[in-house]
Amino acid sequence: KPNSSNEKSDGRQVLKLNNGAEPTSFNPPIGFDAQSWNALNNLLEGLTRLGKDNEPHPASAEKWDVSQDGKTYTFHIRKDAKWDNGDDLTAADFEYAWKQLLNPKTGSPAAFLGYLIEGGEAYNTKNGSADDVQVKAVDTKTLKVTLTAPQSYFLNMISNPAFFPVNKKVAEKNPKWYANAKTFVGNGPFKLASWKHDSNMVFKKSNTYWDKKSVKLDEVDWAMVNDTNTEYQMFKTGELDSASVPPDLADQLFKDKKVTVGPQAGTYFFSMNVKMKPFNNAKIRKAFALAVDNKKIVNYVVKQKNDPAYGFVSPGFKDPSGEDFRSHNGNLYQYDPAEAKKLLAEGMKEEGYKTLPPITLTYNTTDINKAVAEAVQEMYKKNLGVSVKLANMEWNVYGVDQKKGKFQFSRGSFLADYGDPINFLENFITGMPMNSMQWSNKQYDQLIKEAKNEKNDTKRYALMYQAEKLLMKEMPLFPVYFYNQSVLQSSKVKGIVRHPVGYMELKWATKSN
Amino acid sequence: MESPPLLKISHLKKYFEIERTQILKAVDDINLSISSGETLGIVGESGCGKSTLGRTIMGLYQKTEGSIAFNGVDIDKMNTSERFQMHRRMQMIFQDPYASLNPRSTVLELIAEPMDVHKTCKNNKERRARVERLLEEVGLNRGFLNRYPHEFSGGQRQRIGIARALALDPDFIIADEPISALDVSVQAQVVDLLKRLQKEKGLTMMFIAHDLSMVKYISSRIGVMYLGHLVELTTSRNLYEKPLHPYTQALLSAIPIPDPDIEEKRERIILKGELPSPINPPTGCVFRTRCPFVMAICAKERPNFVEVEDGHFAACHLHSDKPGLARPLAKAPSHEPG
Amino acid sequence: MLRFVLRRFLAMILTLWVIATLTFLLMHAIPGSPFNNLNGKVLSDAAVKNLESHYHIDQPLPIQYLIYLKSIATFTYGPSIKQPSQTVNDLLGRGFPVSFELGLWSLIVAVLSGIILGLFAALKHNGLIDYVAMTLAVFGISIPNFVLATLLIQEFAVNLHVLPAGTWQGVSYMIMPIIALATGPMAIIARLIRSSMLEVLTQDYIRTAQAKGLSPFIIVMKHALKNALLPVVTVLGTLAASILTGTFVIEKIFAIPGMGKYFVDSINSRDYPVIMGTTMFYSALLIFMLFLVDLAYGWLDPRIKLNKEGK
Amino acid sequence: MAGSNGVQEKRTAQNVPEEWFHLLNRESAIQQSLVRPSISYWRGAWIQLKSNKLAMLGMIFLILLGVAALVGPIVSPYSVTAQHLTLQNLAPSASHWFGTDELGRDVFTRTWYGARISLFVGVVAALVDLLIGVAYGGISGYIGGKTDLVMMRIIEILYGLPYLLVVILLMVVMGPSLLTIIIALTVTGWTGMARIVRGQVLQLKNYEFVTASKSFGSRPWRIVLKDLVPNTMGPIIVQMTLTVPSAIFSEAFLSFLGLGVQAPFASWGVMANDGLAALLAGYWWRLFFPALFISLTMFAFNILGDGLQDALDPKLRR
Amino acid sequence: MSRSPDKLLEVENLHVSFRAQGGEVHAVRGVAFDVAQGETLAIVGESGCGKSVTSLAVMGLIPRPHGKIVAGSIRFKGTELTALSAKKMRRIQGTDLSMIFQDPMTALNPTLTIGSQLTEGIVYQKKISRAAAYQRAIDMLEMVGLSNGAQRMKQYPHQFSGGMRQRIVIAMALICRPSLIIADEPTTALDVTIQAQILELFDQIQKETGVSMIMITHDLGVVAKTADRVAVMYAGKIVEMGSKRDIFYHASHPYTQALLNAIVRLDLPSDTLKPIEGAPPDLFAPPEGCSFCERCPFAMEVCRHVQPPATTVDGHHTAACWLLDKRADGIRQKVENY
Ligand SMILES: Nc1ncnc2c1ncn2[C@@H]1O[C@H](COP(=O)(O)OP(=O)(O)OP(=O)(O)O)[C@@H](O)[C@H]1O
Ligand SMILES: Nc1ncnc2c1ncn2[C@@H]1O[C@H](COP(=O)(O)OP(=O)(O)OP(=O)(O)O)[C@@H](O)[C@H]1O
Ligand SMILES: [Mg+2]
Ligand SMILES: [Mg+2]
Repeated sequence: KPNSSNEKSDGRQVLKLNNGAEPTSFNPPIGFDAQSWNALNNLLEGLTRLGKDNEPHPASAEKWDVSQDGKTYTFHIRKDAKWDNGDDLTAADFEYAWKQLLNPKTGSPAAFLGYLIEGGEAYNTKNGSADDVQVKAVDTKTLKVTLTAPQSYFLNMISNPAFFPVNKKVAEKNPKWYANAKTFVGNGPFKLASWKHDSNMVFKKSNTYWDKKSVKLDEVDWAMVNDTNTEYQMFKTGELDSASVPPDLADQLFKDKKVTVGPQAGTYFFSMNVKMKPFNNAKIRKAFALAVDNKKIVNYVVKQKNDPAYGFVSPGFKDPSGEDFRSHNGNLYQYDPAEAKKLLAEGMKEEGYKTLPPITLTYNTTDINKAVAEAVQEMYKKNLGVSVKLANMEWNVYGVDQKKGKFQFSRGSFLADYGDPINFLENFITGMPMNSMQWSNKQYDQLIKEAKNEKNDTKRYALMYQAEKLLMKEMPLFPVYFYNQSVLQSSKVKGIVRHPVGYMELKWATKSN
Repeated sequence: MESPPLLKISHLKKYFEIERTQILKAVDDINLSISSGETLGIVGESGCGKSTLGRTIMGLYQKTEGSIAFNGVDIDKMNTSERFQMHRRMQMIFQDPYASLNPRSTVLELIAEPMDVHKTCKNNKERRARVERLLEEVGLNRGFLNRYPHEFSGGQRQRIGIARALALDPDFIIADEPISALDVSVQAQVVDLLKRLQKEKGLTMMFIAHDLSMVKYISSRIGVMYLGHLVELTTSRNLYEKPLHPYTQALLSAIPIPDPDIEEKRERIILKGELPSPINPPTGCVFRTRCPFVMAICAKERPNFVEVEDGHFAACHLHSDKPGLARPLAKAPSHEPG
Repeated sequence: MLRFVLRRFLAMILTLWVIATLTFLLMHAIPGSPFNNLNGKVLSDAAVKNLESHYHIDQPLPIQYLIYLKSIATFTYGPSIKQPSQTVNDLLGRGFPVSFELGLWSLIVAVLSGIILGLFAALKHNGLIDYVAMTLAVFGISIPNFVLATLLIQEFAVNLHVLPAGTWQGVSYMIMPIIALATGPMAIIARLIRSSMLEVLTQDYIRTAQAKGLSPFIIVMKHALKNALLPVVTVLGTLAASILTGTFVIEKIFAIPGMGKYFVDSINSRDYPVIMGTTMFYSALLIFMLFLVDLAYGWLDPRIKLNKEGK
Repeated sequence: MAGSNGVQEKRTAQNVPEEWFHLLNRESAIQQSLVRPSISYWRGAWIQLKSNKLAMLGMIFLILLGVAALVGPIVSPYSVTAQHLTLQNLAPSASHWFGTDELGRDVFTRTWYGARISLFVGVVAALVDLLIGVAYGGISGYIGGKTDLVMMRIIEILYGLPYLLVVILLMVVMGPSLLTIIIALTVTGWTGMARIVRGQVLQLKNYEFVTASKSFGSRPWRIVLKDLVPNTMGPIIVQMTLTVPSAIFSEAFLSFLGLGVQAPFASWGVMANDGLAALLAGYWWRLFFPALFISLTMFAFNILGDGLQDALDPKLRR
Repeated sequence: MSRSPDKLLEVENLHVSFRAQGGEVHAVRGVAFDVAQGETLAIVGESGCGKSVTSLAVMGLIPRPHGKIVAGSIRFKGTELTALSAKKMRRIQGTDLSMIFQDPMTALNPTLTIGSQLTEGIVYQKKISRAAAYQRAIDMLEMVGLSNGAQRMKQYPHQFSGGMRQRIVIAMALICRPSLIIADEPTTALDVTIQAQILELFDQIQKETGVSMIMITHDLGVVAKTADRVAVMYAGKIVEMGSKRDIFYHASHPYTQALLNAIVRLDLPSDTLKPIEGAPPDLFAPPEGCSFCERCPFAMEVCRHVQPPATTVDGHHTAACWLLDKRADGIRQKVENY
């Protein structure tokens, strides 16, 4: 019999969710991915926590002081903040955790986030020591951090699970404390009650959490179903309260208004290698960008109610004036087949081509990527009269080759780690791993550098606006659409917050029986 | 008899391992030579190792010990092409005709197989004509060419086997009970054929059979085997006229006569005693457990295979080379009505 | 016999060594690294370097090879790179029992139903039952298990609500995975049994058995089946090895915490220790199964003697 | 005692004319027995196969399928790749017999195009099975002993190696092409056949007719080909017919890794893969048609295979 | 034909044919005979004349789907076997009716020990315990001359010699104490001493239990020793039937006469073999008239056109030959002088 027996009518609120797969690790510096974040964000709590507005709010830290130069932060940890084994949450726990994050021996993939901290990069690249990292527990409840540059998004960043505390006492006694439910110690709204690896996890409401009043759910049951069809089918049978939307069903489900759409900070794009013919020519690049009808792709191919993208930074980032980054910078290009054709002809003339060199569009294999690539291919044929070859690849090979800049024309995607446009834009300075188009523009590099050192947010935003415009003028890449989080959710469930940076908040969730 | 032996085997042994500790001595120390053009009949009790002997000579069983020389050349020392040539000159008629025929081949293909292996036919027509002739020679209908082994009677299958063995005009045939499933008239036809080949082409044969009258008719010499050993070897006339070994005597007396009146009146030697097994053969003389003339020495010592008279060999203490032991040929003491 | 076993055991170790070496070479010959593309995030070179040194994969290949051989010899493959809090032994230790349970049931179902289907088809050669059984078998062959699995869930979980759609919590959760997993092998076995049964049933010794007045059941089970089983036993060797170690798609579709997914995931994420662990585990099982198959040959047909050189 | 008044007897003993009672001279008594043309094992099998209606049906179907795969995409009014994003996922109708897919392409046309790849892959894989697998297994089983030990260990190694790694390497080294697919399918594809044949040969080589063949001095290859292989034709045929679908689905898997046919073209396997999710959305035709043709092809191969087995075994011929 | 109570088996007008490439083989064409309680009927005849097929028909074991009983009736203890359900037939097979198959190698399952093959029949049919059956099987092996029974029970058929396998098949047929044994060339692979022992065993069992036997054999000596009555078959028909003495001393059919002539006798000197000229007819298209006609030295016009009816020679001695017709009296005179 299906799992519906779990729904006891004893009034307990039990939420049934799917984590997709086994979490990578519950050690905060290691579990740097969506599979770990959803759980970690509800089992642990950092100094700040993203609120319903996706902005950082005081959490373990009651309040903080920022120095004049904007570089030094002093956090005051709540008196009543406790670990779920009863231990007091101390500043030392944070210091310990953050140094763990930066310790090269930990091998944390998230360590680069900590480079913002003075001494962090040096320590992580083995050019400095742990003691030089400017994170200090001033007393049991006070933590002082010094940054390399005044960055207001620091508060946003430390809400990321990579900056969550670790119970130093426990961790020093048992270095593998995070591997099992029995030994795991958290400080978040939920407590890890059981964890059958690869199979399921159970979270119970924590009674040591400082804000336990706000927590309504009694229990969260996590399945680990990796197949979208099955996930959907389990949602239909009531074995899950929420599920992702299988692409082929999207049409129907959206029509039936069954889908909740939330924003996600990320962009789906195509990169054109400026070191390879014919994309060394900006006009040809532009032609290829203008010939693709993003709207059509969004409406007929992806069908997840995404927004078509005509700029690189996704919506959801407010500048100091309260205006959204995206709406401020607006659409930086348009679908215009006629113009595209014209540009192509001009570009070809400039390069002296009679016919274009062969073009291959490479993508890593997923259903959506394939469909989008096929659609794009057809648009080029129709709009430009150009035959583009498609090639797909196993994704790791793809990743290596893309990073090495081996592709002429390839699919790319970016998902933000923290909520600031700089996270998007810094990827395309010279030599960044994401910069697979081999694009190098001194002006752009300069703009980003300045933005990163700018204390004044208004000025900072101005620099970033300028940078994005430059990027879209040069067009080493063209965006197709912005990601979103469209999910199916049972009507009994309310109050789940899905942050655009990719993790889920269950603190305020409720489920009616 | 003076012609050089076509086949010479000495001290040939073939043991089978039954379980890890048990050894079955199917052929135990046999010495033989067959000269060109001669037919050596081999008779003996069922299970005494006749087929094993034949198959070991053919190289179908790995011999345990001893040597086999064909045409003066030791088989072990032959190279691949010599061996291949030897297979052309030496053929075997298998005791089990049905099992020795590939169930998926037509009679044409079966009989032509040796010719195909040795590429003796220039074209299909010649091949087919030859097969048809062979069929006719063994008394089978030409129309059988397209039929498969399972569509034949036992005797017909046996004749297919014979035809196949003759396909290459071999010099030497080991015929393992080649005519047991044939009726007397067909037997006569086949034996006539073999005799003719012997006369015309100098065919040499080792003829294993139970039908002593046919063996006598076709063989120049006959060997009698018992439990892995050769116990008597002489010309066929000698064997029937004055058999030396008690087993041979018993054998001869047991032949049924195709005449009801004679058969009812006949007296024969009935062998008594426990049947020995080749897994645990009796000590000394292997026949002693059933021998009517058993003596004390028989249990102790294995009799040597000696030439009792000119060209008449026997392994029996009654005719031992040891002086004082030999006794004149005795008549079997216990005669019983059949 | 003892010599045979000993010889095979030595060959087994040698084979495993060759597999290990080739896998090692393959693993490092293909592009990609465990950190090249962590869950969609492109890491900086510095980060990758740290990670590589943490997992000792920045050493020169020969040294890595020695470390690798040592870990194989001592059965300590270390932690997974993808799931650093788990060692490979942890992963296999919890995945294998699940896969084994599911696989074993599937095998049992497949073998039993395959044999029955094949037997009936052969006994009623070119009759209605033959056609029905073979139609079933052909469907079993031509419908891939993941399609079947999805259809089963749709029908029995979503539409009829009689079985749970996924996860692994008890007997009712096993029914659909077993069916999905067993159907293909069942069809294969049925086809093989039918084919060799047809041949065996024409043999003379079947006639002898009939002459004894034995019931068709005994004749088929005792006389015919044993002779017809050889090809089935042959395919069972590899089939068992792969089914008992889990099937990626089925585990994915039914959300079963078996070890099958590690075979694919480890390679996709270039999780070297897991690749090595799964490969060695699977190979050892496979080699053992094939050894059992060779032993079974001797039992099925006493004339087969593997340790004897033919000529 | 019963009179032998057999069924064929037309005359009774009584109405025989008196004048027939005279002795014949020998010559006139002997009638020439009729001679039939020689029909070899293979010709006999073919004659038998031709008379098997079901098997012929399978064969004709396969031939038609091959023809349809060649001309289908050409005669269809739609192109294989042309998209009509507004006409996506249309149910089968008079204008689109098999409906359209998620990009509004005509499934009918794509099905026939897919047939080319899938049939090609299936047939080639089966042939490789037959050629390499049978030869390898035959030799290994027949020679036995150390040779067998080594040859079987090689198979174990091929089985034991992670196939995915091999395929990825192949893709990196060779890039996507039909040849790469074939190589990827053949790297391990034949091993199943080799093991089955070896098993059968191990059993058959002890049979007396093999011994008989040896006694003529037949060379091993001849014994394998003439005596052993024909007698294990049943399992060989079954294994071959099993190879076809597994090759078709493997191709889909390979194309997922970037090895198979490249989009926008698709094989049956790829279409079936894509169609599975579509099925849940109610677009059944996207799974149904490729799956139907895969199944029909399998049926055709299997009934042909069964007919072949009957034809190749003289004892089963009718 | 009226049913007489003492007739154990009555076969009438039996026709069996096989489908084969290119047509039908009419293997048995109107055979009729009967066997009384305790009697031994020997069937002799040309190889391929349908002896085995006849006995398979009686056993209900004509191989399907090629072969079928076209016409005729087989009554065993008054029960019509051709109309019997498979289930009822099984109750008779192996308990009341058992058969010794001609080809002992293929008749034994190569993958089962002979112990299991020997015992399974009685365990299944007679519901006796496995241990008892085992003991009985060992005794049986001992009786057919296979020593070391316990050891031998664990061995597989290929580990036995041809004659040993034949004896195992004999033991298998005798073990359930049937009331009719069909022995298809039971002693072809046996040497004469063992053969004598086996025949003795048959005799003894026959005396003890009153079992009837159909003995198919080519060895006319065996016929002379064991048979009460003899049926001579040729090309699918019984051409002559009578008591042992009728056949041996008053053979009336030219084929029978020729057959007896072809015997080589050890006790009489003979230098030439006398096979029958020619080959038997192709049973694909059996001749319209007498099937021996082509090879018969006394063939008449009538023989080519009409099949001869069975004619009583005297008493129970019948033969199917036109020479016995009163219209051929004159010719018969001539022939007898010839
Ligand atoms: N399955 C079959 N298909 C076609 N013809 C067959 C089949 N079985 C037997 N025959 C033919 O039937 C005839 C009678 O065969 P049968 O085995 O009864 O002969 P037989 O009298 O026992 O001869 P033998 O003494 O040689 O065993 C033969 O000519 C044979 O060729
Ligand atoms: N492959 C084998 N394995 C074990 N023992 C065997 C094998 N082949 C034969 N034997 C044994 O060897 C002995 C001799 O067998 P062989 O076949 O040579 O006898 P034979 O003289 O031909 O008897 P027959 O006249 O009965 O055919 C028998 O005891 C038999 O059991
Ligand atoms: Mg023998
Ligand atoms: Mg016969």
